[in-house]
Amino acid sequence: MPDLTPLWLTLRIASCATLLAFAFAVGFAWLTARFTFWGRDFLDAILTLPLVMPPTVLGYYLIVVWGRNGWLGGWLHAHLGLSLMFTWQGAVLAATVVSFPLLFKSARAAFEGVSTEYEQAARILGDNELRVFFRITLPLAARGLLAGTMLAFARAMGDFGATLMVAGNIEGKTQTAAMAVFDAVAAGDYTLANTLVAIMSVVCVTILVMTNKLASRGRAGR
Amino acid sequence: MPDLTPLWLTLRIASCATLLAFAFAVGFAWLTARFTFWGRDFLDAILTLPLVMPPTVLGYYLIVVWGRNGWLGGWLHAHLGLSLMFTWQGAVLAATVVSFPLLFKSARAAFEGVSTEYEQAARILGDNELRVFFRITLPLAARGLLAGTMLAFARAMGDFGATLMVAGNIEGKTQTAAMAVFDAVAAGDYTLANTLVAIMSVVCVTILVMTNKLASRGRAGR
Amino acid sequence: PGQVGADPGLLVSAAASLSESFKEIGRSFAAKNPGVKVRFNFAGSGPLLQQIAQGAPVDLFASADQETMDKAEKGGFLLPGSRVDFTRNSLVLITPMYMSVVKGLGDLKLGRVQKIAIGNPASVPAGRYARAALERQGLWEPLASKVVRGISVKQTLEYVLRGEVEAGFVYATDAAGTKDKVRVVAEIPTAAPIVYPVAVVASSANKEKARAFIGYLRSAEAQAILLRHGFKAELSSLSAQTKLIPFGCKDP
Amino acid sequence: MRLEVDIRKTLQSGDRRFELEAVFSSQDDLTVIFGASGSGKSLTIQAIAGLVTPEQGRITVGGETLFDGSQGLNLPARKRGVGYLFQDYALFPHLTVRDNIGYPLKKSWPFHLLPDDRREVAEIMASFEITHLAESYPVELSGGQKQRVALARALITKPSILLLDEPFSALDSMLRHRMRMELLEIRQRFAVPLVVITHDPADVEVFADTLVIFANGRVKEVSGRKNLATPDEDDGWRAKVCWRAQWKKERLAAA
Amino acid sequence: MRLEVDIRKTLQSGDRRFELEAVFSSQDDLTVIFGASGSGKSLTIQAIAGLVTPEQGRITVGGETLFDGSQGLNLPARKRGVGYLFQDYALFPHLTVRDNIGYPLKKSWPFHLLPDDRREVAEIMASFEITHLAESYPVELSGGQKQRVALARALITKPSILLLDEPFSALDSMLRHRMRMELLEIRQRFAVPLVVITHDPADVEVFADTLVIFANGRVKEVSGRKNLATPDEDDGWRAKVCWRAQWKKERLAAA
Ligand SMILES: Nc1ncnc2c1ncn2[C@@H]1O[C@H](COP(=O)(O)OP(=O)(O)OP(=O)(O)O)[C@@H](O)[C@H]1O
Ligand SMILES: Nc1ncnc2c1ncn2[C@@H]1O[C@H](COP(=O)(O)OP(=O)(O)OP(=O)(O)O)[C@@H](O)[C@H]1O
Ligand SMILES: [Mg+2]
Ligand SMILES: [Mg+2]
Repeated sequence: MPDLTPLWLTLRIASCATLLAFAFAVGFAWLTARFTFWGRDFLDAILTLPLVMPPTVLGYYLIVVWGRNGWLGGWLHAHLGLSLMFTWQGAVLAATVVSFPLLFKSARAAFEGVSTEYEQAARILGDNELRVFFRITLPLAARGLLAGTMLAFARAMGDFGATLMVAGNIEGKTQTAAMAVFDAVAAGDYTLANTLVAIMSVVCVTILVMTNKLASRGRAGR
Repeated sequence: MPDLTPLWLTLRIASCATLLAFAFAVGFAWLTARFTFWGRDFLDAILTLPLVMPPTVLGYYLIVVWGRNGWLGGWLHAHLGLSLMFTWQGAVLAATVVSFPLLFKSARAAFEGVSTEYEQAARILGDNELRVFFRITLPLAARGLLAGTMLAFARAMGDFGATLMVAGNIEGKTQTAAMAVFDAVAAGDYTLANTLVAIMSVVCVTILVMTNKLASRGRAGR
Repeated sequence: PGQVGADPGLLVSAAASLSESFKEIGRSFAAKNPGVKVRFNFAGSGPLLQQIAQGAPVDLFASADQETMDKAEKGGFLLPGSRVDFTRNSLVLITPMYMSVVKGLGDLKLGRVQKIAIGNPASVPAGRYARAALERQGLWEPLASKVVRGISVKQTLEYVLRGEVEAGFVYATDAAGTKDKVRVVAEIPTAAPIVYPVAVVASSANKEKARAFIGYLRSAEAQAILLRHGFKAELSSLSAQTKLIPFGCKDP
Repeated sequence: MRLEVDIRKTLQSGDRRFELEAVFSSQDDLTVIFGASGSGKSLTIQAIAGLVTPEQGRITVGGETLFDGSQGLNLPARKRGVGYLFQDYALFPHLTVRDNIGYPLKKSWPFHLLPDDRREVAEIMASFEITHLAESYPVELSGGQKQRVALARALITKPSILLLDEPFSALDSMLRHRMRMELLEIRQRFAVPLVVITHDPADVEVFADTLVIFANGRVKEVSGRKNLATPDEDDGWRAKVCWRAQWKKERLAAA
Repeated sequence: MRLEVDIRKTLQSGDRRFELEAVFSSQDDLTVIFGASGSGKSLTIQAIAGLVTPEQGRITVGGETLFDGSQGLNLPARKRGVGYLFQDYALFPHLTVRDNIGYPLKKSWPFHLLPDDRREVAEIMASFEITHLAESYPVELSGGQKQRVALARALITKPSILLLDEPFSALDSMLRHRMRMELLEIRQRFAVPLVVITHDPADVEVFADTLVIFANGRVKEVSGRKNLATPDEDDGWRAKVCWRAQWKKERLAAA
């Protein structure tokens, strides 16, 4: 039985990243789905871009921005004495960036699929935009959002290139399961690699199946 | 101006991969969205798994299966004299596998969002299942499918790890834009890397914006 | 169609650290042998070996360490007798240009040194050498908590370049490429010299041309190019093999 | 035309349970199904159309058995050759009015309608007074407009039987009247028998050769035209049909 | 209660163009809007509710201006305090009947209704005879059941004015009758003025203190109760209301 620390770490990082990505993605998706403004399609495309970059390259740009001497990271370091580099928070940042586009795109499609008639009915029944969003739009878009969230979570779990660049590969601290697998493959230790992949797959399949089950119970009546 | 061959190659590979992934993903998504069978959630989870693996590890498994000495690749080589290793077709295979889960998940959510009433109306009007699918389900799911396709295309364009393993990194032949960028960063040639990333971004943004435009024109009336 | 095996040219799988110098050598080789097209496939030594093991249509394999080549030989992927060493590298300790804390191996213990970048010893040869060197000095244990392990030497270099770590272990060739941003503090002696081997792949369809390329690699011309990129000449084997008559190659 | 229905089906939603047991037959070309809200009228004609599969029983239309639980026979909806007008229209939201109506005619893959079919679509649009809506999408139609489009779409296939779920409820009274006449005419022209679900006594008067009254998932009464003609105030259905007179009485009493 | 509407709006769909120019006012608590399909009735009350923004004009309900194009005033729908019954119900598909009806009462974040509100929901469900449907989802309801749920939901907020878009079309005649009485009662109990779109002359008879007749996006006629009382056969609206008599005549002629 191999060391399972990387797995716990992965789950923690992926969960945090998915949560963060969810918040941002839902916000932007709502904005682009419900309002027509100049440059909307452009914004949409920009927000999808992280998907196009090879993760390592994305990691490189993340360092340029968030590194100790980066634009934002430099400021953080100088004024707050903080650095995201080589911390698990850094890993969360990287995983958030790589999984964000998946959630954003799914959420936008899901929001666009919600009939505006229901929203109008809710408005007449006294809801402000915020309440309409949380009580009508969000639940009616739940199926698409859930699919997007699962994609994002899986992607965050599997991320390797970007996380590695930002958080390093520090055993017990930032070494995620994906890195452990990569190391094993790179070192030619296929037994270890296969074991790790098997464990990861089982964990993932369990999570995915459970989410599906929960979701289909929630929508049983519909 | 850097050499643009990798970019054309990337576009060609990503297009083929997206097409392939589309066909498979739509098929599986329809199956899982419209039928309830034993192990459905499990199948869904398994099909999402490629997303969780670090691409290089995925690439390793791909060559174990599809390499000239692999389970399937060996058979192909022995009986048809074909090998996918180090060909652009191999790159297509790798990109298909990494982008498949994105399309699959989006397509499933989109299909589940289509009201069965429309399908029933079409059946009464004389359509068999195939026609119902192509004339009703598919067009009504178009928004979600489009989002998924764009995700898959972007992912296929940006793939690096899996493609590298299967297709190699052969200049002018299988070296995609992502690899060129990676090589540039690795070689410390940041000017080249930035230029390549800028070009890739412009190309991607153009493609994404154009798709969005086309799609919103198609649904103008609705 | 689309198969590399049908291509009359040569396909060389080479370690990523060789990419700049090999591209140059490839061009000059092509200039001397108009009929022969050389293509390169650069990646880490590990993935390259896996590709060969799975039947990639490669003619030549140049690795950055002996272990990987040993594995290839044991697996029977190499043409027996074709393996030769062609160049050397060395391990150096580098630090960002503007940092002056680290002046030698001993300074790594200082409190002001928070992070040290090393290639992952499990998979990166440079990391293995660095670890061995540190262990010999009894520094590995005390420094373990400061170590950030990179996926490759290039990443180790990247961390130093960006000033995220106070020091890192890379090859002299890596440091040579970024002279203006990093400073070489010390050359780290390794137990065995870092020697790059090259060999013809057993399944190659162009064994003669492959041999010719190996021959060219060891010619004075190619060695000069390697030298310019920070490598060191592998003189011992050079003298022994020059009599080999390369196919299609004009006598130097 | 003989329509025979003898089906059973149980629906469950949470604690609530609905049991449908619809047994009736009709020899006539105009059958009206009448009954309170939620009594199982829609479910019954959905079963005839093949949208709902009964647990057991038999459905026969014009001698052809569409469903037979005991023989495991269950013709798919597309082969039943019935027309169906949905209670909430079910117009395809991604198609224009013209394409909605032409939908069942597009049998071969070429994406455009044949000239003959185009003409047919144009004719039926004209007869339903919706020609000016041809290029509109369903979301841009008023309630009545939607329903007329749905009617046109259901009729264009020349079905062997036409099932209508409250076909006139969203039409204004003038149009409702004209549409009734239209339907009667179409019935004659294409010889298509009609089964109409309605709440409107006026529909009963016009259409009912056979009147089937539903209550709580069961057929309470089946009466033929001749019964309808007798002005016997004791008849159960009569009490319902004459709600208007009744209401007037109540109103007077309240005043 | 004074309702004043004076609005203009143009809708475009492809080549088709619809111009709405609705100008009318009503002093009465019961206003009926009557008119052919597609004449702009729904659009007009949507404008009153704030779902559609007119290009210009003014809407005043009970002295409060809800919309004034010239002053740039446009109260959002949630602040207009109107009740609205959608033509196709718009029940929230993800909520049970109980939660649909209780929806507007859940003002604070705690996710459960207060006991008082629960009682209110139970009461209104009882009065609409839908208590047994409390835990069902909209998709499991029959057409008439859906509409009653929608009515209950619209009424529970005690709106200052209740707009109803063809409220009775999917109800069976007995229920339709009871519902009319119910509405009249509710109107009295909560003193809520009603604006009803209808095709049914019976509704006109019951509800219309003021009758507004639409044709082609314009108001053709506004008549008060006294006009309604006169049995003048020349009145435009009378001709429409009496479609039934007329139809009978035609039928006799055809026979
Ligand atoms: N999917 C379902 N699950 C559970 N119950 C259902 C479902 N569909 C319909 N029902 C119930 O079955 C009963 C009959 O429904 P049906 O639609 O046939 O009524 P109806 O006679 O057409 O009424 P209406 O005139 O109001 O349309 C209703 O009580 C309804 O709530
Ligand atoms: N979004 C839209 N775009 C274009 N035209 C529209 C749109 N919505 C409605 N219309 C048109 O406006 C006209 C008036 O519609 P409205 O819904 O007000 O009719 P109505 O009087 O309620 O008719 P009905 O009794 O059939 O419901 C119709 O011709 C309709 O086609
Ligand atoms: Mg019904
Ligand atoms: Mg209307």
